[in-house]
Amino acid sequence: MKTPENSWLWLYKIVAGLLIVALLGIHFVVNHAVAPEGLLSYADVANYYQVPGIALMEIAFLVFVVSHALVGLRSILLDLNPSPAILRTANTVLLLVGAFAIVYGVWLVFVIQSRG
Amino acid sequence: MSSERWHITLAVARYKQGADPHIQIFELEVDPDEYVLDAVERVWAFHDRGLVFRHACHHSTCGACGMRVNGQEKLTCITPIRAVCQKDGTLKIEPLRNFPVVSDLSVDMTSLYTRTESAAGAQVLNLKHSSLPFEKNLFPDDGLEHERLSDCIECGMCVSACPAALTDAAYAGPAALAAAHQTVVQKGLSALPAWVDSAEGVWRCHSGFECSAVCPSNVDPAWRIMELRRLVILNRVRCLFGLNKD
Amino acid sequence: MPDKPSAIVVGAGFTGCALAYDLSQRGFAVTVLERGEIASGTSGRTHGLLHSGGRYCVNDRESAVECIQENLILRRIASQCIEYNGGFFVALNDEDLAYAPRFVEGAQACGIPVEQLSIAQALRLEPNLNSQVKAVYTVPDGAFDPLRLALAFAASARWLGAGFRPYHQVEQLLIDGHGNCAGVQVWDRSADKRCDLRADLVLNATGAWAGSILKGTRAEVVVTPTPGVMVAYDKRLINRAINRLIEPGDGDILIPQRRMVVIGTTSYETEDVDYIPVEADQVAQMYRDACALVPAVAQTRMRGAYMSARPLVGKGQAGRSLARTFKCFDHQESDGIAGLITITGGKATTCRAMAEAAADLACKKMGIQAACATAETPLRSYRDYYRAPGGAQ
Amino acid sequence: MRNHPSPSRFPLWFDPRSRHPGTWAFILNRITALGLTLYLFLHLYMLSKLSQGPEAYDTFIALAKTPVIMVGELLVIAAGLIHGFNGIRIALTSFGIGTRRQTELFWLMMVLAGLGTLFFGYVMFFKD
Repeated sequence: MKTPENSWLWLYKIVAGLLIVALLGIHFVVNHAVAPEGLLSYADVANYYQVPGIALMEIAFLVFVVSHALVGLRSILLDLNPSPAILRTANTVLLLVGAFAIVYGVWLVFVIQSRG
Repeated sequence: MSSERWHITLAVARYKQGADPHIQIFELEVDPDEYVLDAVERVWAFHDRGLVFRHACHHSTCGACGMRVNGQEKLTCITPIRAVCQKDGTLKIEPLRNFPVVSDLSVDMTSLYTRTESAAGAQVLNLKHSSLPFEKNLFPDDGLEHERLSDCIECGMCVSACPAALTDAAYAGPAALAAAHQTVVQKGLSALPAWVDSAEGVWRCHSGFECSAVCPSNVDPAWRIMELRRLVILNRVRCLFGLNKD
Repeated sequence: MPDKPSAIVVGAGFTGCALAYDLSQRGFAVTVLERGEIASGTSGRTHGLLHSGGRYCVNDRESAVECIQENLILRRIASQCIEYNGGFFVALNDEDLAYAPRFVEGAQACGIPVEQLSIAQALRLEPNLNSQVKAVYTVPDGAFDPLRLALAFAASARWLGAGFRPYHQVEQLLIDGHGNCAGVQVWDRSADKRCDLRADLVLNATGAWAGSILKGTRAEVVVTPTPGVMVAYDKRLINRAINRLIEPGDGDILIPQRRMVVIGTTSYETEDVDYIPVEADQVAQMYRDACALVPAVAQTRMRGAYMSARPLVGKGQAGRSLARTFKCFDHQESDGIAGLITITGGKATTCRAMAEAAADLACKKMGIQAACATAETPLRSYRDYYRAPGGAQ
Repeated sequence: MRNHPSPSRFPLWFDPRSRHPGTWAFILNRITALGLTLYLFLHLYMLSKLSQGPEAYDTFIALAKTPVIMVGELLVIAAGLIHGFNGIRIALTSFGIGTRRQTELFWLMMVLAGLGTLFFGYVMFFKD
């Protein structure tokens, strides 16, 4: 029996997708309000991260985008009817990649924020 | 069924066990109001007695004659030649996709039958449960209990048209999922087969809606798959909050 | 324990499938050869009416009795593919009315339960029925799915060990040095290979083709292939089968099936049964006849037109004059060819009884005592044909 | 004969011939999904320049202001819009909203994605 892409995982993919759309919307509005000219230089970015709540929003965005992408990749892999061994390996690899991307992203946010 | 006569070319997929598949051309005189299946049968009767194809009822109640006509899944017994071909035109006839080919135009649909059986899909239904809920006043209703043969004729065309079924042999496919939904409509969620809520079940669907586009029999498998998703998720959420009475 | 006697059944229509089931149950090792797939000849294209026998109770009482008996049995063993909602016999004019007393008397004599309804009652039950009807009687009709009925018998046979070989065309019967039938020469159309198959008994269940398969032997069976045209319309306008209250004729039965109604049928004779075109004038005639019974057909889209060749035993001026009963031929008695039996004629409704008669004869020939038990237990799910041990064939 | 489901037939996912709008949506969704995932990781790598200090980042951004890269950015925006709007369609239909109008919903979403792309293209290339 394969590890199922069960209802929760599917629901998560859908909900995360919708949250990404919502966060992108907020992102554009906030971005426009904070930096009407855009984030075109290091200084702009650093200033942007001084606004309260921005770091939290960007981290949430990162988490949802990374997880949605990786769950999506996994479901494409499932379409290829992988053997249980391949699927187990893929699960581990995707988890590690996701964890690394998120930890790295969060670290980056804190680095920028601390330099502001 | 008219006096009109068309000259058409039939390009028929041929395959015999142990030989290479190829396309064979047949030139035919046909009545454009006849059906594609009639043209195929004519090839067998007058050109090549070796042609293998599956057919039975010739009026869309049995689902045996699903084929791909010019790349598109068609129930050939009710597809008039006029609807898919021009005068002096060509009809390409191929077997359904996503099933092993037995020979020529005939495929082995064991997987479909096995799955609809495990979905407990009934062929005879109570008239009240036999339609889609958004259809109104379809049948005469005298208030008595009537039964009728179900809409799904298990022709396999939905599976042939499904993009997810192209690569995943384990996917239950639209027909079986539609049968599972029909079972739930009749008997309630407790009759839901366990495999519906799995990677090979209702979550493998990628909303291509191709099954409903080619279904010749009003089953609307895609709508039923979406309904199953809603029901399964709702049930899960209810269980989570301890609201389920089942 | 001695080996099972072997039997080859030629033809996988209703009769062949039911026969394979009956023979397997009685201890034969059965192989079914079919040049097409299950029910790809007359059987698949049948109208789909599970006859109460009312159609035949005046002129052909033997068939009528067979029908009502088998109707009750099939409802018990094959309910998986029958929509059983009953039927009406309706009189549309005075001539029809004059037929009514003979109909009622015949039905009672044959054991077919009939009951007269008031016009108002009938129209309440079937609102789309022609409101000009002059009399209405109920009968226990039904409608069945042809392919699934054949498959259910075939499934039950396969699970008892019968082998089915679709796309295997019998090219000739093998006659041994004593002039007896030893088997068949067969062409596997799916692999384009030929081979000989031998068996203790060959049973010819090819219906309208029963005569042509015997060509090249001394044996002869006179079958008159009698095609009839049927037309399906895209809406289920009725729940009960509507029969015209007249002697069997053209376009006198309209049945509901799935989401459709199907009108049938015409009757003419033909020589070549392999390809019979559907003629436009017959489709037009069916349309008029359907509208006479249920006028709303006029507002309904045509879904399909098709024909099916009945296997009528004997030779008559018009097909309607031939009885709809079946006949089992022992070619040892009639032609001196041992090992060969032909079963033909009959109707879909009576296929189990036809199989029983042929299997009785086969058992007698092979000295087997087992009695027929096919009327007792429900058939396996038709889908089991494909799920049988050994998988697809 | 190779006609049964097999992973090797995955290129057929992307074959739009004799397919209906629902499958065109599936094809677009899958292509944009793969493209956006690739972009996501490129973007994360790109942002690592931030950690290397202002000079590294500003040089990099200057490099990214070439027309070719900007067209690439617009493609990413278009992909995001297509995937996002189509994702909304899938979410809605999966819960029984507009399931029977999914074809119209598809065209509506694609028009919105197209308008969005035009808007961003205008802002990026013509508004200064």
